[in-house]
Amino acid sequence: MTTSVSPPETVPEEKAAAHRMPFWVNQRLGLLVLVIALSILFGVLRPAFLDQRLVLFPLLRDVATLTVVALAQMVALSVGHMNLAVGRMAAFGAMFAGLGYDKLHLPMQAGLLLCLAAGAAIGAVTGWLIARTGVSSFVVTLAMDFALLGLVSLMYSALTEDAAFTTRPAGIDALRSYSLADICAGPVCGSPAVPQLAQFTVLAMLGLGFLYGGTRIGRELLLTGANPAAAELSGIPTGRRVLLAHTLSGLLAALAGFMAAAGTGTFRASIGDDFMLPSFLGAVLGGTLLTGGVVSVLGTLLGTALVGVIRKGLDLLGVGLESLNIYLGCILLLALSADRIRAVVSYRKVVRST
Amino acid sequence: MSTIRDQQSRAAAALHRFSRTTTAMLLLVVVAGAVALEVASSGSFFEGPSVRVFLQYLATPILIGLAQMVALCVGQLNLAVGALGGFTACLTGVLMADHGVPAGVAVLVGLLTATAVGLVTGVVIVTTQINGFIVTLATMTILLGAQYRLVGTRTVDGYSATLRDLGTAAPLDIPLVFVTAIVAAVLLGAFMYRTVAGRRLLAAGGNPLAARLSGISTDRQIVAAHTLSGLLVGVAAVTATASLPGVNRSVGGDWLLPSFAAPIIGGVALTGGSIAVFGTVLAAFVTRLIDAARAQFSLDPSWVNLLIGLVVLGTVAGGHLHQTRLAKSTPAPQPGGAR
Amino acid sequence: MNTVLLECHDLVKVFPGVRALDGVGLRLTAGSVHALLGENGAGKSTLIKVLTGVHSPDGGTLAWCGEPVQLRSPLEAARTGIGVVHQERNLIPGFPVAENITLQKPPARRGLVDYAAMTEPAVACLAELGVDLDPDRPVRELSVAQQQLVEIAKALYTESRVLLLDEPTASLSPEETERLFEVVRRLAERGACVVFVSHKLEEVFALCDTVTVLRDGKSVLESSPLADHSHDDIVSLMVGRAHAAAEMRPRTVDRSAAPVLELSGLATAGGHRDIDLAVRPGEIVGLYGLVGAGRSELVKAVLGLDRITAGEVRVHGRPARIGSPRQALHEFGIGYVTENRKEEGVFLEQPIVRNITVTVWRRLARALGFVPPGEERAVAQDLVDRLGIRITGLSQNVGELSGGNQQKVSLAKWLAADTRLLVIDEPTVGVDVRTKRAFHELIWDLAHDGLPILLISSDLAEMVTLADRIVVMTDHRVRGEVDNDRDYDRMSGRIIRLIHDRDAVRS
Amino acid sequence: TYRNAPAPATGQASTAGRTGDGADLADGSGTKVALVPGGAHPYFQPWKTAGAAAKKTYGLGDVTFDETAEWDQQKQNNLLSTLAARGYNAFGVFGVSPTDINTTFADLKSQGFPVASLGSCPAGDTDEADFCLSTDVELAAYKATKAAIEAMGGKGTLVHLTGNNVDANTQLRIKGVARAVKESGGKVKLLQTVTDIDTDLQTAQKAVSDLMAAKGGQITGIVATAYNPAVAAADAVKTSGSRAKVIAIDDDAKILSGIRQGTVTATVVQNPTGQAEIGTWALALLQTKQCTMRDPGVKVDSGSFVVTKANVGDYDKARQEKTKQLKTEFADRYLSCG
Ligand SMILES: Nc1ncnc2c1ncn2[C@@H]1O[C@H](COP(=O)(O)OP(=O)(O)OP(=O)(O)O)[C@@H](O)[C@H]1O
Ligand SMILES: Nc1ncnc2c1ncn2[C@@H]1O[C@H](COP(=O)(O)OP(=O)(O)OP(=O)(O)O)[C@@H](O)[C@H]1O
Ligand SMILES: [Mg+2]
Ligand SMILES: [Mg+2]
Repeated sequence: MTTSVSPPETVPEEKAAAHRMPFWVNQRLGLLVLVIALSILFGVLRPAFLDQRLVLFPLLRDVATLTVVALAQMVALSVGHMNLAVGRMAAFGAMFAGLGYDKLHLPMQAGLLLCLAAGAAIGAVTGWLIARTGVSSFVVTLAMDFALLGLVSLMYSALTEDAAFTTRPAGIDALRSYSLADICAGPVCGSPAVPQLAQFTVLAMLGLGFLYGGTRIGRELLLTGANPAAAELSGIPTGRRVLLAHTLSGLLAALAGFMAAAGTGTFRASIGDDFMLPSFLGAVLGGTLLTGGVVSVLGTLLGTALVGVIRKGLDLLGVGLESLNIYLGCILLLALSADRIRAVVSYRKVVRST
Repeated sequence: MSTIRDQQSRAAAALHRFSRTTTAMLLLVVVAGAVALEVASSGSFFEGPSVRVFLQYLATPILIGLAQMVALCVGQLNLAVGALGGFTACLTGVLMADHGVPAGVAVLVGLLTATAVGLVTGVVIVTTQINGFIVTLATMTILLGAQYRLVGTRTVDGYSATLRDLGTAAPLDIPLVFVTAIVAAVLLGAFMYRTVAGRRLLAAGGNPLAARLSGISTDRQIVAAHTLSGLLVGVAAVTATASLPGVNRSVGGDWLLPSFAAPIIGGVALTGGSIAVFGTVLAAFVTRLIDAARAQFSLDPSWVNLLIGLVVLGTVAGGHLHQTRLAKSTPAPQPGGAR
Repeated sequence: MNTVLLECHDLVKVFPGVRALDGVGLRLTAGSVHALLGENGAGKSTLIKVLTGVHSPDGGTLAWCGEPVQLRSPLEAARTGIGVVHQERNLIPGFPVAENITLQKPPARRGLVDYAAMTEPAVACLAELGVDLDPDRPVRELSVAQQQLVEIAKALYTESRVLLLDEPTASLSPEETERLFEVVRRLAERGACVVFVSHKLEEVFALCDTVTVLRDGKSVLESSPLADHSHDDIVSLMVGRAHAAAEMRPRTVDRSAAPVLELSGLATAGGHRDIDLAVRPGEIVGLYGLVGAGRSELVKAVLGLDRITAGEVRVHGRPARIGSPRQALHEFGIGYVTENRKEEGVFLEQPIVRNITVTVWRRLARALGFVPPGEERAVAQDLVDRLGIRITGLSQNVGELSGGNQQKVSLAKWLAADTRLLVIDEPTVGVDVRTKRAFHELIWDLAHDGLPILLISSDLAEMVTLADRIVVMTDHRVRGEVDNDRDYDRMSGRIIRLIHDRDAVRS
Repeated sequence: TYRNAPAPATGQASTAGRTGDGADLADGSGTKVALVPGGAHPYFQPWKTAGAAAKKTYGLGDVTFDETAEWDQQKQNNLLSTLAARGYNAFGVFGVSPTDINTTFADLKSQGFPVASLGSCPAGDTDEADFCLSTDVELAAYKATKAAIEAMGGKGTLVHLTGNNVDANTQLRIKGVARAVKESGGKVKLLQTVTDIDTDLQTAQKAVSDLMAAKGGQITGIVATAYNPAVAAADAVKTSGSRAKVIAIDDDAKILSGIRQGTVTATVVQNPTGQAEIGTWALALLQTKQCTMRDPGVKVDSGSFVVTKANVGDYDKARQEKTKQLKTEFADRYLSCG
């Protein structure tokens, strides 16, 4: 899509951009500006947009979940792979949590751990297959998607009456509906707009940020994605990195599944049905390359938030279904074009100042 | 003196090479699957009506697979395949049913609209330099909205009986829609392998920079690929309109994944530069065989999904073992095959 | 004879953070072979890209046969009559050789590609270079040097009046190089102008008649007759100061020491037979051969990238089964600098710092695998300084570097690593004189400190400078071995004889 | 094309409005009712007109119909809170996920909004909404199967086509069909339940055609309890020349025309108009605090009717009757006003 002569579409790392180009060339900043500008626009058009409890809280809860989904995809993309089974891995993980609560009466944390373990395990199997066979991740994860789709439905049909685990462990309702306002340090309480569910997102982002920003493994993941042949020849165990990426992807998908289940109420088979497109959208909007080697944790959050804000704004404006999607697509394109122009202009500016 | 031997050995080498391609494997799967179904259905699978039904529903997966393949071959993705198809089908249907446009004109308008949408998508990608993934995702969203706006929740069915008849006609039990798809595949294959324009598309996909340096405008190729992709989606939509009991907003809803699955299983790389027309067609056959098996054995869809998944995963793992054994007699794979 | 074909004045091209061209003038006259010289990153490739419409200049003027022109795209440049071989190979991997050669103007009738008509001119162009390649073979199956030859054939096919060759000989051996020179001379006689970029000054003096020297994006010498300048003149013009080669420390090899790497009776799936080879501590063993002799493939087989069908590999005396380059590195301490830097050597879309430190993260890592960015950058900066890599910052993407600087990055990675045996494949492809010297010193010093080195190079001069012994390969077999006495002419004679004696025997 | 005529419905509503004592809405101008279906579907279309009519009849502040939930529980939850932020203060909701919707209802209730579960009841025994006014899904499927068996002459082989397998409502439908088949005492065999083919028309058509090609000879009856399969089945039976009887669901124009043409033997229609009309009215009464639920969480059947060629012209009368009756029931039995 880009050739070497056009300005680079993504900047590999915040530091990288800062070093060579001024901070305002940064793509992430562009996204942040877009998110804020659109929020202000909607806030002006509909002051209710800034209603913390009724608008921002659910918005952020949604963004929190979808960000984790997009992070799961981002991890797979970092090694140049895809995970088409994100949604189903989420369902798979959530199923184990539900099973744990329903049949084993586990406490919430134990169920969560079970869920994560299941997700990581299924991710590991996927990664192992891809690494060992060298078959395109697209094909393997697609097959995995089908297998899990069948397996999850069969398990729910066999184990439950209503195709859902309805037992809710203590504490999960708090996760769903509590916000920072319920956490007080003395007289100072947090904002009612920030859901407690977001703690998982923050944790995931911090973990991945550290992994990709600070550690050897993270760098090796990126190089594996950037050029697998060169990575192998540089002594990077590419097979193991691929395995790790898919394991992490499965784990994050399962976490997202848990969050979605906690957010809506029960653990059911349809969790994750609509995860695939948002997972790519959030990651790619955020600056993660589909071809691997470049990721952005913060960008993933911003990309997801951008879509969430546009949708929420349109909902608030009362746009009906006959126009909603048309506006959604157009606004997205316009917003990105605007950002693109900003990027090109700032690039020119840098060139001129050289 | 050595020419005949040469030719023989060359043919043998070519055969040997072919026997290890994806296409050969798919061919094997298709034949084996068909035979298995024939046995299971105690001989009715190859009977006229069965064959007709089997082929009737192959048209769409083949056409959308080809449409996606064209986008993939220049290194692009087309996420709007389903939405564009659904929109075009609804547009054609509404034009005929609600506005009394003659079938021929409506079909033409449908094809042109799909092509134009493809063209616009390509132009937007090239001019804004926004990732094609995101642009087609946006067009997908817009088209879904437009489709709903056109038909709402109703099913439009009051349209041309001639078109309907053509859609279900099957001389010699070969449905016309299937013939259409095959003709499209053949034409596309000829275009890609034989024409300068087709080779340009492939060159731009294989190495965009090299193509550019050789005077091939990659931008133009991207636009061309999306336009062609749009046209093929248009054909798919028209055949769908002709063979469906009516069109509603659900049409095209299930096209996205199959459109990727066919070419990729058929051997097309996501990175661009490769095509596999025959492979794509065969992959569509394979998926269709699964449908047929599902009906034949009264399988619960959950079991079908589970089995498909496990079989593919098993084949992948088994194929790996086979390859390691093969490797003992041939050069090793290049590093980085894990991509 | 002396018509000016292409002329430019005050060309400026700016990339973020660097003025790649900063006032360059050039005059190309018909019938001449024009040398374009400069250190790595001086702006030669950028100039060529501006002249062929790849980059649009940010300033300056261009004239074709006296008329001002604007070249907006490679296509326009080609139509104007400018042909080019870029420094980086740019072929369509899946297309056959013939189609790649004719890509710019494929023979076609009514929009249909005429494959039959494609083969003949392609084979003719290849034959002119003395290359015998199957025109139907996909180029992805060719070796680096063969691809380079296809690139040149591709440029010949366009029959341009100005032909720009950006380091065409970088990965060619003297034999192919001489063939290319004949072609170039023929073209010049026919009234074309050939621009020749190379870091091998001997070649330049053997071939060219006018010269332009770039330094830091400025032309410090413009279209001047080459005969007016001496070798040292040119070097100091390029470097910007007098250039004195330091003497290398004397080095002796203990021939009695046990070999670190020993191959005996090795045969591979790729076609090698009866390969015997030993590398001792502190020894530099050269592996020489013509293009396609199978040197790179041999090393790859030893490192587990191809199957060994017979014979034995011993590392430190013990039989070793190496499954992958990674295993080779981590278990046996063998580092491998690949010849194919674009595909296997560097990560183009990644920052320089990562490209260099990839092999040392393990060493730098602290608790939880944390790599302290400061130390990481320090390691990288140290190598950048030592090798004189021209960059705007450590976070710059390697893809934005000049070819020679990319090569330096690819080597730097292995210099940073702790290896017990280093295999170096074509280390100085595209590296300028000064840095080549630095490379040589580095390699020499490594060997001096006891590191065994297996050096593959098509640059005979380099072989003679560095190697202690030179093993000659043709056709996937070892033809013999020559002890290096550091006399270029004598060595070259003996090596060529080794290669051709066998040829004579065979035919 | 057929429409659930809004005009007579409103007429009825206003007359019926006077029946129950104290159940006349005093002032609904402060009440803003949101009717939220699970997503876009023909079944919900009458809600739009019925809601608009109710707004006029009762002089409500506003009644909106918002189908942007796209069959995703999380999106629907979001939509509901957005609607609350936009000032809507009473909600009639078709829950996307019957097992999750109670949570959503509880959330809304905790913010003081009256909530009605319309068109579908939460799975399980509890209902956190004020009331549930819905077709008894299992009963409707049972009725449809009964109609099919009758059309088949009491014996033969039956196929059930339906939607998403892992959905509580689908499970209920499967149960309903099974019950009716069981009651035939072995004379009717349920050959297969084909699930997950409601995603789109082509999938449904393909599945049905494949089924007809493989087993067409045996099948004598088809019960479709989802929209796309119903449309596809009617068409497939016609083109394949099978003698199977098709029983469909709902009264979308396409299906009604099938009944008139004879490709569809019967359809089981539900009462979405009644749901929206009564639901809105009751919600308004609750919102204005004029009434309370006597028995919070009560489940009320909004009725289902078998329509065949014989009564295709006037089945709506029966339905309006039922709506009227529902209103009295609410006023007399479920609401406590005054
Ligand atoms: N696309 C690009 N983006 C940014 N900087 C670039 C780009 N291309 C070249 N440069 C910079 O321009 C300068 C000149 O590079 P150029 O490739 O012309 O050097 P060169 O003379 O060909 O060197 P070499 O002998 O190593 O090939 C270098 O500093 C390089 O980093
Ligand atoms: N990936 C490949 N597939 C098929 N054949 C290959 C491949 N790589 C190399 N070859 C062939 O193997 C032969 C030896 O190549 P190799 O790279 O080892 O040569 P070399 O001696 O290193 O010379 P040079 O690298 O200078 O061409 C060449 O004839 C080449 O065509
Ligand atoms: Mg250069
Ligand atoms: Mg080599």
